[in-house]
Amino acid sequence: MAVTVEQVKEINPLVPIKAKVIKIVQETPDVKTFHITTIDDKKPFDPLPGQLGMLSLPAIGEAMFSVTNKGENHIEMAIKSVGQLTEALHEIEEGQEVGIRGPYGNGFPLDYFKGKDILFIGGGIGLAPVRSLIMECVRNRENYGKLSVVYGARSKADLCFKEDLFENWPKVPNMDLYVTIDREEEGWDGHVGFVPAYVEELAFQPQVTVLCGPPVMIKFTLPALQKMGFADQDIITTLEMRMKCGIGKCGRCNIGSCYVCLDGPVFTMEQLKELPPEY
Amino acid sequence: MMKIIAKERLPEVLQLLAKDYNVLVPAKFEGVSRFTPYSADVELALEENVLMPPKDIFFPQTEKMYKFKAKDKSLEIEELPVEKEEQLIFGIRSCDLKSLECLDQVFLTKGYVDHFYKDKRDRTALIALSCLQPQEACFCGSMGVDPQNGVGADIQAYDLKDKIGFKAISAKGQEILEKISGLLAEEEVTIPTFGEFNLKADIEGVPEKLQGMFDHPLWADICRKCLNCGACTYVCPTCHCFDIDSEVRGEDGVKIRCWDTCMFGEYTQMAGGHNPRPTKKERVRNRFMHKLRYFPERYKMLLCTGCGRCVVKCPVNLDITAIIKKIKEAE
Amino acid sequence: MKEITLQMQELARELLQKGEVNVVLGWEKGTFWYLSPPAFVDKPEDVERLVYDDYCHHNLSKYLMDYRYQEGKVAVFLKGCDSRAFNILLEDNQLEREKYVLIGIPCPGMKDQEKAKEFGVNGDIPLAKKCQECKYPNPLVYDYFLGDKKAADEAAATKEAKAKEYSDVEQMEKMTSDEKYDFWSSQYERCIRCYACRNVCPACNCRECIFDQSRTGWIGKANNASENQFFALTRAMHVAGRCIECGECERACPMHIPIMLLNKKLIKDINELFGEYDAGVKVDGVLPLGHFDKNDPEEFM
Amino acid sequence: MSVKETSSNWEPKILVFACNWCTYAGADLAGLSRLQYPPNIRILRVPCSGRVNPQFVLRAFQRGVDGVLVAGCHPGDCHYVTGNYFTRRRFLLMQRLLEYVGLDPERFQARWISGSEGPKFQEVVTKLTEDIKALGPNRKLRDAQ
Repeated sequence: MAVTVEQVKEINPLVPIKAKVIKIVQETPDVKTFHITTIDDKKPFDPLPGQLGMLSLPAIGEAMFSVTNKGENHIEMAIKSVGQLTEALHEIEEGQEVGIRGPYGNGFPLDYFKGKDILFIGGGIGLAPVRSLIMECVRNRENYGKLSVVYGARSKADLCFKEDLFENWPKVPNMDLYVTIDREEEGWDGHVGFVPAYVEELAFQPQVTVLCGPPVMIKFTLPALQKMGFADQDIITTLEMRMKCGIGKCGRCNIGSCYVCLDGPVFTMEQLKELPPEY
Repeated sequence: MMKIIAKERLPEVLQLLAKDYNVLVPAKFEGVSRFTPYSADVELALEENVLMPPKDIFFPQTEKMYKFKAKDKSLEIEELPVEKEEQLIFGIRSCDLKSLECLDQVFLTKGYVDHFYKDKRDRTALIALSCLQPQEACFCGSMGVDPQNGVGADIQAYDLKDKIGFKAISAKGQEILEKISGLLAEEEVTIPTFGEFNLKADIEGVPEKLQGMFDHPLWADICRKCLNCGACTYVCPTCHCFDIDSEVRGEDGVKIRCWDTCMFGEYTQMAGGHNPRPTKKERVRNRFMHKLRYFPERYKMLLCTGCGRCVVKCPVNLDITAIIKKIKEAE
Repeated sequence: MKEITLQMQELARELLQKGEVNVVLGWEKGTFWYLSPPAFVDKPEDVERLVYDDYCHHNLSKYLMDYRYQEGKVAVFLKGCDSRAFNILLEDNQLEREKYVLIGIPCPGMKDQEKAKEFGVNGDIPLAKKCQECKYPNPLVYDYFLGDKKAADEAAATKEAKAKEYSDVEQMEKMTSDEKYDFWSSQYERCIRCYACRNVCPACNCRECIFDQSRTGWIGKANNASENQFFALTRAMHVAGRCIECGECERACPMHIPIMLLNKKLIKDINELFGEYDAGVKVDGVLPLGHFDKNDPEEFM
Repeated sequence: MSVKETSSNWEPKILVFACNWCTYAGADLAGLSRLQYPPNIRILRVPCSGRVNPQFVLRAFQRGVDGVLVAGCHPGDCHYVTGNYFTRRRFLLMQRLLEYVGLDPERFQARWISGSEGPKFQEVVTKLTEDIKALGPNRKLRDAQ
């Protein structure tokens, strides 16, 4: 039995449980996906799409990552090497024991998506949180309308989740994939260009959209979406802040009176407009 | 009628309570007063509130959370034994009781209970002490605190100049009072009138007004003298931000949590280098916004009790009452 | 000092009106009568906030680092110790001299704020300890000088001729090593590591302090006497030879830790070992620990 | 480094910061010449005695070392021409500061030991070890763990 959200709240929420990394997938030169189970091969917790988990190598540190997918008995986290802990994580091998606690945050509002067409927009590692929702939609295909994914990275090598992009998802019914890279390169016959421009070029009908990527991508994609008539409550994104406790106590991940770890990380554009622009 | 004892006989009461509790009393050492375990040679400092707020009794500056052992691929995580000792704070003031209300909101509500805090809170009894007169930086009256009647104590003690009066508030307080009743006389008393506050702050409408002041030029002005040190937040009874860090020696390690402060740049610095609050303007703004707007929005109360510690201890006199005034006057 | 206050306001108004500077750094009255915190005046009509009285302790030179990358000039009032701080910042290549309009003012010594609080407004309040020991009350670098230069020079000459005051350090040196250790441990046990001492210090001007680089692991976040003393001793060594004795660290410390008692020990030893030296008096690129003499005392043979 | 000791079997731990060009070679020579010196010495090779920061020394004491020796080339012989002159100033000062905060002065030493001074290396570290053995374990500046 996986630990449910309610059970997690009863145990000391700041103490991680022991878990182990059972599989490591090299996604790009600096992104790896880690498959994590408990010591007795169970799912450490059962996250909603978009929820977060606090992963630690206790001697080095602890950091919050979005859960990119869950399986029957494991969860997955795609992690880019950017700092001390993530560099150390990239050094570990399968079988490594780690600390984990969670799930944290609100996750995507699944009910809101039911029966609707959804446009997913991701840039670089920004596809990681979005993927958890895409996988949910793929698993329960009948609950959702048409799925469109626009995803871009700097180069072909930098595209995350290549297996999904080029093998798994193309087979999913009523799902369109638009993959782009920033610059022309040998062996690439797909689209070339930045995500915001590609989105504009594809001229989507207004629908629910989930976007996540580097700030510069968000900055230029938002006006494009608004021009196409997307409503603020239909533009959904996930935010990133430095976090320590994950349970809305330690203070640092606030945006105004919201704590990203607890009230986020998923926000609609409508909600973000109410918050101070400090993220 | 009130149970009373002559002030000079107060140690007898504390002595008796010390049999059942770890009694913490206000005491001063080298110019710094704080709650200190009671013993016969501790000199009580009852004239004014302690400099170091009682928050560290519930939320220590450094606290061990759990132990771990990491060797090659293996990891062991071990929770630490919980202390069982009952403790009792004598002499907590109304403003600091108010701060515990704020901390309770943070650590005990919104879906998660902080076990470390709750454990200590549950085994600590509180004897509040009324204030005789305001210190020069006190402004608790402006923050809705009654300096002579605290909220949330088990017993309210009254400073009657030469005597101390006791009134039980909670059932636990009643129990404690019975333990010491042999030392107390019963007497009709009048509670001395409390003097005028030297410092005031008109908080009326400030949280609402701040909703529209995120981009106000005021922040760029008031932040200029701030040194971005942590003095204000560390002496604040309500500031509760913390960091989690490990202490590692070889294979063994301890996870600790320790006070942190929104005044330090590193506080919000992300691994990739981005910092949402990169300069002192954003940090100063966040501190005051948190106290006066964000916290009221989230928990329906101010995150300032008017204790005046930051006014006294800020090395550059960045005075929250002056800032409240500036907010009120801002266009 | 009233006279100087008026001159300060006058000059500040003139500099702002002519657009020679964007902002003037001075002091203004604070919450209590014994506080005169830093003031930043950017409009001519605001100059009347500026004061010069017995409580203008704050060393304004450190704030100039905030203006390093901003357009335009900044005017700043400097007492003797503030000017030494400015020189140290020049020495450390933190500031460009031309960017700042320095307005020197003679300093009669600032009064002890703690004593002021204790004795009240009518009390006989002594000068702060660092001011009693001060040898350079007059600014050593300035573009303008306010007040009576001749009188100020005479007053300064007698102070400068005085022997340095180390009785507190000497007393400490006489203790046994266990006594010393107990003394310092008990002082640093109460350090809360708010870093006010560092942030206020003009000699602490590193772009990024090692104590802020948590990933290098030099200092843990845990607060205990050992880590606190590690911080204190590292900082003391780091400012050795550059401490200009403004005493701001000690004044800023909310926990009453006698930080200057460490700094003065180093100043005393530098003077004894490497010859007479007062930091920030001259800008000549010769800092005691950034420099050597082949004939330095030799104790390591 | 965790140092656990009981009073009966206690042996001091002594850290030697040895400059690569002189003292390290001197220690090497002592070894090659089969000059015995106490096993309490841990040598940490540094490019120059001038590389040794005050915080290196403090950290050593924090983590349980009982004595520290900084050793480099004789004045005038520095591989980097002047590094050890800076060392000399820095540690003359630091030695006094450590004494001032209560550390026993014998516990922190600096010495000039050249590459040809194997016997001197032996003599210095032997004497240092004896001095520190006489003083007993250092508890000052130690962190709790």
